[in-house]
Amino acid sequence: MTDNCTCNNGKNPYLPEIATVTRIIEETPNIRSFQVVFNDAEKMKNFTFEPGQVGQLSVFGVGESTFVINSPPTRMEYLQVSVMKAGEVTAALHNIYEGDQIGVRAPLGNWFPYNDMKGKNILFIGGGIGLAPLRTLILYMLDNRADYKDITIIYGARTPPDLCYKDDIKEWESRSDVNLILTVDVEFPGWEKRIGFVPTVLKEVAPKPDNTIAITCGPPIMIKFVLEGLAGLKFPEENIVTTLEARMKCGIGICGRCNMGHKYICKDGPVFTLAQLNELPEI
Amino acid sequence: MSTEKLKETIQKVFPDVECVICWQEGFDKLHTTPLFITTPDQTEKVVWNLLCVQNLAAYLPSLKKKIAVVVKGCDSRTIVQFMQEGLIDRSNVVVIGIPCRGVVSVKKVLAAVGQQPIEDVKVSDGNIIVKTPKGEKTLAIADVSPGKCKTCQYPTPVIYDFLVGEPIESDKPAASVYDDVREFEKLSLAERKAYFEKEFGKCIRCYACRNACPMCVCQDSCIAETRDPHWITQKMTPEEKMMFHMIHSVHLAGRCVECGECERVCPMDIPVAKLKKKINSAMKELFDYVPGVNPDDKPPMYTFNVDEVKIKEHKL
Amino acid sequence: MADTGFLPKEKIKEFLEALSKDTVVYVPTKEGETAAFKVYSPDAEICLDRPANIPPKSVIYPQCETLLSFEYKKTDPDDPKKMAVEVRAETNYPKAVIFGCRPCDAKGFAIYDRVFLDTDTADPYYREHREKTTIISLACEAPFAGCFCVAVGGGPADTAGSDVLMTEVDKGYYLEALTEKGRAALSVPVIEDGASYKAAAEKIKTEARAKVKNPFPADATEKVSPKLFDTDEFWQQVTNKCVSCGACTYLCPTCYCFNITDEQALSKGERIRTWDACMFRHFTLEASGHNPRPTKSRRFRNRVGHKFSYYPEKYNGAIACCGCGRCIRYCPVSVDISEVVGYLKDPKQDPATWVATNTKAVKDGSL
Amino acid sequence: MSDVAPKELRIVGFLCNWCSYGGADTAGVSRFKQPTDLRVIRVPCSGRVDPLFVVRALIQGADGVLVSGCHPRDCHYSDGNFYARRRLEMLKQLLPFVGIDERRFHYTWVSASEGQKWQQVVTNFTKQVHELGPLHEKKEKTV
Repeated sequence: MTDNCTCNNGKNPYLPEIATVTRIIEETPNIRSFQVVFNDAEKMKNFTFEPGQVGQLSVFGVGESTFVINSPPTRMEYLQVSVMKAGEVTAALHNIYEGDQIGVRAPLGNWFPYNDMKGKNILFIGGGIGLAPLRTLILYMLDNRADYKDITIIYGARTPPDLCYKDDIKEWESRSDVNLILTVDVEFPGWEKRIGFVPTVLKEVAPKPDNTIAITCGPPIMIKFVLEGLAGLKFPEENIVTTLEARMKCGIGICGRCNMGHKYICKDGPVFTLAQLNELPEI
Repeated sequence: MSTEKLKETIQKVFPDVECVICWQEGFDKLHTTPLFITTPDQTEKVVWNLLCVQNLAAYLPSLKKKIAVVVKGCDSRTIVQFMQEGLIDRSNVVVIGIPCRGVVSVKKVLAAVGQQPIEDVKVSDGNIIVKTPKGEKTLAIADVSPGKCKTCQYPTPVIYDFLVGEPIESDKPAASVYDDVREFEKLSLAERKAYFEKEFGKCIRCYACRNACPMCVCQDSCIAETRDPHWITQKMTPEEKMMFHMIHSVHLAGRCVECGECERVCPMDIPVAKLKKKINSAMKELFDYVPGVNPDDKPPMYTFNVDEVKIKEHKL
Repeated sequence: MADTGFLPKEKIKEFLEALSKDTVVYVPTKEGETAAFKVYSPDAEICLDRPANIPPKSVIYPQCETLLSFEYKKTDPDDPKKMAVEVRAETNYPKAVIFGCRPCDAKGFAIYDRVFLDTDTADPYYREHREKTTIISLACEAPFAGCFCVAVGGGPADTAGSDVLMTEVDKGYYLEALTEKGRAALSVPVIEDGASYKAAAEKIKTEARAKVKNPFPADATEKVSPKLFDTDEFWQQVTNKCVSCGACTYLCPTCYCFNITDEQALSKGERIRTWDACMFRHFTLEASGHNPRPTKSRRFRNRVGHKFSYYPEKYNGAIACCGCGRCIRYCPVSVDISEVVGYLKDPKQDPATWVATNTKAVKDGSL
Repeated sequence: MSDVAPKELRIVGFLCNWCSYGGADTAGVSRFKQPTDLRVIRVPCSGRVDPLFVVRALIQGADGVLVSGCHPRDCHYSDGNFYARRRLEMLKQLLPFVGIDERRFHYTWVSASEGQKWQQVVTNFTKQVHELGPLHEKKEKTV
């Protein structure tokens, strides 16, 4: 790659790093995970990021789209992102093969305040592909298990085949130090666990707010009801953390799509506490 | 003019409608701006004069309530075209028509006064008297009227529920409507090409022409912006600008009601309506069709004749 | 290098010719009734008697800019599917001069600077253009339709963003260099000594300022009223007539939202950045079909909010509007942003009375 | 006339699947000699041909565009070509208005059995476009 930028100390925030897709995992019928490695071994070795940060993936000729890095910074053999087929870029990503080259601009944005969460109970609430940003933090915490107290994960999807990260789920289920609660929206042959929407299950499980941080991500409608549910359970606003998504182009807080008031989801976010969100106008 | 009569009519249509779309004075004396009033006591702001240039019927397809709209003759054709294409529910629209002997082109007035800010505007005796910091200027209305008024065939709205004033007849010869098209066609191919390259070269792709066009109803799905299908890139090349204007014109074939909004709103002063007028003249010649006149007509591109009398096979 | 100078009217072309030797000079050029910034040529009709229809922002922030070019190359002759992609970015632009823009146009660049440069992810394309461009603005003698620069912290002779400020005095222009780049421009031999014109220029500038009206109420608050700002009815009412086009944003010297798209032909292509407009329905539309700003009232709220609330909050009270009035002058339906902001800055205004005393909003059905 | 074969131009042909594509096939199978400038795009019906396909091709670099469908009354979908006829005639009148020679665009009807006619259409249209020469000058770098 050549960058003839004479200015800005040679740093060009729009210029992606070329990476190779080393493995593609079919998570659900419309979600695939991509493990990527920078072509420049030196850059891969020196690359650092924090759990919750996002990156822009390029399929050159089609465009860029934003995804959270869902592998944890404690496991750096590759970076993993998960992509749900929805628009032009995601469809193009679903058409690539292992060994193909893509562009990556990362890390962008802020991250989960995992240091402030030390010594606390952690409650993860995820829906569908919304487990992706939580996964990076879950794996990070499991890799530093002693720093955190009880870890509860409430995760739901439409049907059992729509649950992402089935291998991780199997592992979490087998661990005694993780309380995993799975649910699907509707009855499904062979499914013997809970049935019901995530916010409903949250009410049934009724976790205690004491010394607990709740972290949620999922479709907008789920987030809305989960936030209401957490308020009902008396979780203080500053202990509710969510990670947002919007249409993004530049990823560096300029292009004007993802701002909520003066805060840009791509640069000042994507991680916000409910207390912070309540201070901001809607997007 | 009949502002008072218009106000009376507007008061009459309440409470049958939720809203009346009319005009009020804009940010200066030369500009009017659309006004949406929702109760009969809000009519004091309403104005009707020859500065009421916007085609208010353009708002109808996006409003799903019972609406009254004030239209000039030319604007009324929009409503008829909407009916032909099933874009509005006629029973949801109350049409307040105003016979009109022509409006003025704000752009032409501003050009005549060197783009100076306007302090006052008066109308008398076929003249418009414009006051700017550089002094007063008297302009003959005929000299600053938009192209569409010069050949207006429908000074009285073609459709209305209320008519403010008495119907009037056109005083312009019907045969001369497309004179400007024929005049332009006297230029050589190369001259025409150069003309449009220069004019479309000014385009900044703000899509004001498209968004102000009453017949551009695709909105979210306009192929000038979609990536799938990927008709056109976002590049600012002369080819892409030309392509956009061809898209706009071809999609209006047999549908353009010649309200002139596209041209009026262009911030770069591009004669956007020219292509549409050419297509309309072809529609008239080929299919004897005039858009927006008879609600029972079918737009020519929506139908066909097995034997097309006017289309001759082209020989090589 | 001189700090001031004088350019006689008859020597404008000579001056521009001299500058053109090693720079690309953009001048407001008349084409019919439209004035836009074009590369200077001796037969150009230079328009200095009014602001151009479109500000010179595209000189420094082009409407379409190549961010990078890419090329797919086969890496394995036996396996045509194996491809490597090569990416290149170049920012080697020629030096440029913007001549004859207005102080509001130049102030636009000062507003951009904070966004593009005053950040840890500074924009190299913008920087390169900005550093290589000298801006010679012309002070306004009188306001034009819709002008309200004095209400947003500017003025007809504001110096923000300019390298040279010209003031029209009898038979020519008094020039003041404001930066090193400006002083360099004044070192062209055509420029005469300007000292004797200083007093006349100052007088014209003071008089011009008094002529610009402030459309906001006399007791306008510094910030916009959050209560009215959060009233949906208010925004719906003021945007009833908006047609959702991009004229206001594309003509705005301070609007900078953009789109990035890839355009490919066969194995090669470019990633381009083009102006975009927050007033377009497409702007925030997500692939899922969800649109967080679904109505024109919400989009307009963002536009006004960005300029008069969000940007000031981020940058120490600076307003992201230069009051050039173009969005008012060229709006197809005469939406008047100064009127809207006037309501928002009126301390007497409260949402309940506003909603009660104004015509009701007709909610747009075009979600 | 020079005896060196003139340089090929870019001519795009939109051929309906049921008649004209078959006609072109018949011409090929019968080994009728044809110029090779034409690049064929098969479409289900001439009614599928948006006039803007033609415009896009001409703007993007084609020197000529040929549209061919079933004869009127013979459309596989019964009325596709009737609509096509109206649209393409409209375009035929619009193109010269913006300075594109109408002879660069031709629409016609060729049935699957008319191999001979296809040969004539292609030969004559190609000749006509060659007489006009290339539509696009060498591409300049655009901003």
